[in-house]
Amino acid sequence: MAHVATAGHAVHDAAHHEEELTFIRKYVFSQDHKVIGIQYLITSLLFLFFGFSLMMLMRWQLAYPGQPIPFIGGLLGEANAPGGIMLPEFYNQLGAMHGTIMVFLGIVPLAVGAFGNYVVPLQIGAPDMAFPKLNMMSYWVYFVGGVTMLASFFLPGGAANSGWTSYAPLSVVATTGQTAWLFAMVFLITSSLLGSVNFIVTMVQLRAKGLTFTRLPFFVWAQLVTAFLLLLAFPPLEAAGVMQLMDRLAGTSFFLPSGLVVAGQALDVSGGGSPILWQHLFWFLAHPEVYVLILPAMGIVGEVIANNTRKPLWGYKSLVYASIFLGFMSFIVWAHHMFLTGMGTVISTFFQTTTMIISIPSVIILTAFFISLWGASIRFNTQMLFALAFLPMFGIGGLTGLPLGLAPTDTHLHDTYYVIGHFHYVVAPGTIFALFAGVYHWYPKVTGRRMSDTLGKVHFWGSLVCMNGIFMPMFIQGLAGVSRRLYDGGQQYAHAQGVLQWNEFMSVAAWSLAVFQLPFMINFFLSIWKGRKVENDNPWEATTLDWATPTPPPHGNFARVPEVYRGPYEYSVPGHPTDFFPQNEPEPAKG
Amino acid sequence: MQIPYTVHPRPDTGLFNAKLGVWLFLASEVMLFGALFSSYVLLREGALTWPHGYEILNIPLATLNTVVLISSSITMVMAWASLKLNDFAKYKRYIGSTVLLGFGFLIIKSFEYGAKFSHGIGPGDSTFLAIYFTLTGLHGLHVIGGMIVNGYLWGPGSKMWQSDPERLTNRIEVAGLYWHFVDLVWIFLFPVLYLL
Amino acid sequence: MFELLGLPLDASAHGPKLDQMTVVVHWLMLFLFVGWGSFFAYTLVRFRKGRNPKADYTGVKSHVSSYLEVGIALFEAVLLVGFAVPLWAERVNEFPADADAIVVRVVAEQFAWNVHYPGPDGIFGRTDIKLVSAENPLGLDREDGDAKDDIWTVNQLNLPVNKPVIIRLSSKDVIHSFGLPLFRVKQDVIPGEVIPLWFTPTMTTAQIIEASTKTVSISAADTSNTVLLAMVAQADYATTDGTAILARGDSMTPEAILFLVKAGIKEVKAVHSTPAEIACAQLCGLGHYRMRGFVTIQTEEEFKAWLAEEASYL
Amino acid sequence: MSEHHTAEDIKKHVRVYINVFVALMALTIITVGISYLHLSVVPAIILALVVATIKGSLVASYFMHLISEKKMIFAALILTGIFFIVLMALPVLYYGDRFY
Ligand code: HEA
Ligand code: HEA
Ligand code: CUA
Ligand SMILES: [Cu+2]
Repeated sequence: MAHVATAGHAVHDAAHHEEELTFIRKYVFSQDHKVIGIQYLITSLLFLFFGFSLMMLMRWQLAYPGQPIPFIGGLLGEANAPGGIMLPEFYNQLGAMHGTIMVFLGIVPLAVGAFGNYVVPLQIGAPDMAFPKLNMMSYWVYFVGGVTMLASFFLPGGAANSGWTSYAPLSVVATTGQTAWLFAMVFLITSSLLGSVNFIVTMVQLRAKGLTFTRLPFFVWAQLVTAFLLLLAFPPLEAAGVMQLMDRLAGTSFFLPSGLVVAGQALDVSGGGSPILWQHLFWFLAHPEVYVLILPAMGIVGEVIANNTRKPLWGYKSLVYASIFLGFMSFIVWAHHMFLTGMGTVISTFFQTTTMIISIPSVIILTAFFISLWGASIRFNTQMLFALAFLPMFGIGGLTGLPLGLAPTDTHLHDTYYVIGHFHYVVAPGTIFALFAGVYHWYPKVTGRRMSDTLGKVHFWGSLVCMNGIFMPMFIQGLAGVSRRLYDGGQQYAHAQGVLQWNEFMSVAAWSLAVFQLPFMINFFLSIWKGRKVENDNPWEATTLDWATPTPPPHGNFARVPEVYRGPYEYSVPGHPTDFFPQNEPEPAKG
Repeated sequence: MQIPYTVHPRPDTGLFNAKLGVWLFLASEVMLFGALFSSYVLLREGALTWPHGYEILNIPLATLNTVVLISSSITMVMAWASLKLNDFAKYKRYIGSTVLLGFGFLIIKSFEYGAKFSHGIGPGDSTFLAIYFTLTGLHGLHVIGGMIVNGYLWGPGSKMWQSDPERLTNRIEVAGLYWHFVDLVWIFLFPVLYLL
Repeated sequence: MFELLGLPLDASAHGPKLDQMTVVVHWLMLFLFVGWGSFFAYTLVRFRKGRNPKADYTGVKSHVSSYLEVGIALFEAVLLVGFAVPLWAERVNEFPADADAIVVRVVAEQFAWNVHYPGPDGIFGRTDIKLVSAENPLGLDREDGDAKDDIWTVNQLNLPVNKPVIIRLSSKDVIHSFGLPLFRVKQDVIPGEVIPLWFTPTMTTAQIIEASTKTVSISAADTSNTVLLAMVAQADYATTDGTAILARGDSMTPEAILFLVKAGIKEVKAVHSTPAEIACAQLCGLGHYRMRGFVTIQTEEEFKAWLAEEASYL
Repeated sequence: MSEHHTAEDIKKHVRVYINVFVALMALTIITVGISYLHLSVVPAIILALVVATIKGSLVASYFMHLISEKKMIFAALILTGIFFIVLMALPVLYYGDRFY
C-alpha cells in the first residue's frame, strides 16, 4: 500500500471521510487534530475563566476580610460561606483549586493541547498527529480529570484544600476532596503522557520533505522540548500521587512520620514515612512544569514577532539550543523550592548554582527576541502587542526569580507574596499574554475570519494595566514579609500593617481585569460569524507551513503534499519580490 | 492524505511511528518505576528497622513467578519471530501462551496476596509492606494491561494477518517491547523486594 | 535601595548581611531591566512600520549580546560565591555551642507555637506523645527529673538581647514554617524531624517599639481602620481642658479615635501593639492565617526575672 | 529491526533468544541462591543488583532488540537514563546533606 498519498488522492480521501462521519464522530469523538485542538481550546479557556472566578472570590476576602460577599455570597452554601461570609476552609479550597486549575487544567491544555495540537501538524506539513486515536483519548482523559476536579467541590468537606502543592502530612489528613484531587491528577497526568508521546512522534516522524530539524519553526521546537519535559517529569508525580492515595485509602504511611498527634489525637498509622519525599517528588515534576508553562508561550511569541517584524528571528540557533538547555536544566533545579526544609551547604550550593545557570538560557531567549526588533518594520496589531508585552512582563517575573533562587535571600522571601508576584508575572501577564497573542494570530486560520483589532486593543491595554495593578504590589507586600495563603490577607500581623492598603487596590485591579476580558469574549465569539473574512489563506503574509493550507484546513490539512526549501523565517529576503518567502515556495528558476 | 510511516520506517530515522511511540512511553515508565524505587531506597535508609523480604514473603512462589514471566517473554518474542517466518499457526500458539503465562503470573500473585490478607497483613502495617504492595500492585496492573493487548492481538486483532500482515508484525513487535519491559521491571522488583 | 524595598526593621545580628545581599540582587535586577527596557523602548519607536517601512534582513551583526550574557553569568557567579554560599554556610554550619547560647524548643501544632525552656538545669525534660493533652500540649513528663523545672508557654517567645539563641523546631502534626520577619529567619518545621535554627537578636522589644513608632494621621472615618485599631499610643493625649484620652501604651479604640478627633488632634504617635511576631509561613490548615506568636526581646536581667516569674508558677 | 530480514536471519535470532532464555533462568537461580547465603546488607545488595542488571540488559538487548536499535531511540533512552540517575540520587540529596 502507498504510505505517501498523492495529492489528488488526498483531496479525494478527505472529502470522502468528511461525508461519512456522523456529528458525534466529527465534533465529539473526533480524531482530527484540529477538532481536538479546538475542543482543548474551548475547554481550557473555560477552565481558565473558572480559575479566575475562584480568584476573584478570594480577592474579595483579601480586600474586605470577614465581610459578606455581595451578590453571590448567598449562593456559595452554608458550609462554605454562612451568611455570605467566606470561611477559612473555603478560602483554602479556593486557593488550592485556583492553582491546580490554572496550571493543570488551564494553561497547559491551552498551550500544549490546543495550540500544540492545532498548529504543530500544520507547521510541519503533516496530515494529522501520528496517533489520532490516542490524541482523542488524551482529550477525553483530560476532560474526565477536569470534571473530577470540579465535582470535588460537591464532596463533603469540599474540594482539596492543601494548596496546589498538596504537601503531606496536611494533605493526607485532609478532607475527601484531596482523594478526588489525586484521582483527577492521575487522569491529567495520563492525558499528558499520552499527548507527549504523540507530539514527539509526530514531530520526529511526520515532518514534511525538506523540513529538517534546523528548519523547524521555533514554536515546534518549543513544543518538542515541552513534550519531553511532560514525558519524563510527570511520572514521578504520578508515582507520588499513587503513594498519597495509598496513604489516604490503604492506611500506609509513605509520607507520615511516626508519632504524629493531629488535633490532640495520636494518629494510628505505622509511621516511618517522610514528608520531604513528597516535596521532592512533587517539585521534580513541578519545576519542569513551570517551563512547560513558559516554553510554548515563548514559541508563540517567537512566531508572532518574526511575522510582525517582517524579518528573521535573530539567532535562531541560539534560541533552539537555549530551549533545549533550558529543558535539560529544568530537571536539576527543583529543590530551590525547598531551601528551607533543612538543606545543608553542599546541596543548597548545588541547587543555587543550577538555578542561576538556568536563568541564562532565558536571558538568551529574551535577548534574541529583543535583538530581532532591531532593523524591523514593526506592525503593531493586537497579537504583536501581546507578544511584545510578554517580554518585559516575563522579564519582571524572571528577574524576581533571582533573589528567590539564592538561599539566603530566599529566607526572607520564601512563602511570601513576593513568590506569588514572581510567578504570576511569568504565568499571567507572561504566558497568558502569549496565549492571547496566539489566539489572535491563528484565529483567521481556524475560522477564516479575523478578530476585531479595535476590541483587541481595548482588551490588550486594559489587561496590561490591570495585570500590573494586581501583581506589582505583591512584591511590596512580600518584601515587607507578608506570608502567602493567608485567609485574612495578613491583617493581624504587625509587619503587614504598612502594606495592607494594597489588598483592596489589587482586588479592584483583579475585578477590572475581568471587565477587560469582556471585549475578548465578545470578540472571540462574535467574530466567528461577524469577523472580517480573510482575503486569502495567508492573511498575515507569513512564511511557515501552517499558512500554506486551505482556510480552514480540511481533514488531512494540505491540498498538496508540501515540500520545504528553506528556514522558517525568510522575511524581507533581499531580491525577493515580496517581503516574505514561504518555506514551501520553490526557488524561482534562475534567469 | 494518510499518516505516513505507520508501517514502513521513515528513511532518515529508520523507525515506524509506533515503535518510537512505545519506546517513549517506556521511557516515561522508567521514570514512574524509578520514582518508586527511589522512594523505596529513601524510606529504607530512614527506617529504624527494615525486615528482610525473605522473612515475610514467599520466595519459592516469587521465584516460580519469575520463571513464568521470563517464559512469557520468550514466547512473546517467538510469536514475533513466527510472524516473520510467515507461520501464523505458530504465532497463535505463542501469543496464546504468552497470555496464559501472564494469567499464571497473576494467579500465583493472588495466592501470595491472599496469604497475606488472610493473616491480616496489609499495606498499612509497615513501610516495607506499603512499598511491597504498591510496587507489586502497580506491576500487576501493568501485567493486566499487557494481557489485554496481547489477548486482543491473539483474538480479533490477529485478523489483520489477512489484510495487512506487515502491520500486524509491527504491532506484535511493539506489544512485545512493552511486555518485555514489564518483565524487566519484575527482574528488578524480585531481588529488591524479596531477597534483600 | 533599602528603604525603597520596604524591608521591615532588622533586629538581628546576621540580618544586615542578608539585607545587603537582597539589595545587591535588586540593583542587578534593576540594571538589567532598565538596560533591556531602554533598548526595547527605543526599538519600538525607531522601527515601527511608519518610520521604517522596509525591514532589514540581517539585522544586528555584532556580538555585544554574547558579552552581555557572559557578564550576567559572571555577576551571578559572584553573587553565588561571594554572598550566597558563605551566608548560607554561616546560617546552617556555624551554630554557636549550646553553652554559649540560649537553647529553646519550639513545637508547632495546628495552630500554635509551644515554646519549651529547659529551666535552671539546662536540660529539656522527657516528653511523650501519650501525655499530650490540652493542659499539657508538649506532653511533658513532670515525673521525669529533668522536666520538673521546665517552663513552657504558648505563642510567646521570650529571649534575651545580644545573646545567640538556638531554637530546636519540631512539629506535632503537619508542616509549618517558623518565620520571624524582623529577625530575618525562617525555617520549615517538618514533623518527624528536629531542625535547629539560630540567630542573635540585637534590639529589645522596647527598642523595636521605639524604632517602629510612627506618626499617623487620624480622622473620624478611621473608627473601623483595622491598621489603626491594632496600635497602641506612644504618647499621652488629652483634650484641651486636660482630660486624658489616651495614655502611652493604651490601645487605640474607636471611641478613643472619636475623642481625639473631637479634641482636634489630627496626628498621633502610635505603634503596633506587638511589633515582633512569629508568622507561620507554610499552609498548615484552616487556621494557618492566625497561627501567630509573639516575640519579646528583653535585657538579660528582664529575661532572668521573667524566667523566675514563670518558674514560680510551677 | 523490522525490515529486511531473511528467514535465515530470523532463525539465527531464535537461537539467540533461546540462549538468552537459558541464561536468564540460570541467573534467576543464582540470585535466589545468593539470597540463601544471607550475606550482610552491602554485598547482598551489590550482588543482587549486578545480577539483576545483567538480566535486565539481556532482556533489553535481545528481546527488545536494543542492541541493533536506531540512533533516535538511543538518544531518548540516554536522556531518560540521565534523569533516572537524578531521580535515584534523591536519597543522597536527602540524607547526604542535612545540616542538623
Ligand atoms: C512559568 C513559570 C515560571 C518560570 C518561567 C519561572 C522562572 C524562574 N523561577 Fe520560578 N516559580 C514559578 C513559576 C516560574 N518560575 C512558580 C509557579 C513558583 C511557586 C510555586 C509555589 O510555591 O506555589 C515559583 C517559585 C520559584 C522559587 C521558589 C521560591 C520560594 O518558594 O521560596 C524559585 C527559587 O529559586 C524560583 C526561581 C526561578 C528562576 C531563577 C527562574 C528563571 O528561569 C528566570 C529566568 C529569567 C530571567 C532572569 C529574566 C531574563 C530577562 C531579562 C533580563 C530581560 C528583562 C526584560 C525587559 C527589561 C523588557 N521560582
Ligand atoms: C498558570 C497559573 C496561574 C495563573 C494564570 C494565575 C492567574 C491569577 N492568579 Fe494565581 N495562583 C497560581 C497560579 C496561577 N494564577 C498558583 C499555582 C497559586 C498558588 C496556589 C496555592 O497557594 O497553592 C496562585 C495563587 C494566587 C494568589 C495567592 C493566594 C494566596 O496565597 O492566598 C493570588 C492572589 O491574588 C492569585 C491571583 C491571581 C490572579 C488575579 C490571576 C489573574 O491573572 C487571572 C487572569 C485570568 C484571566 C485573564 C483569564 C482569561 C480567560 C478568559 C477571559 C476566558 C475567556 C473564555 C472564553 C473565550 C471561552 N493567585
Ligand atoms: Cu502553621 Cu501555617
Ligand atoms: Cu522552580
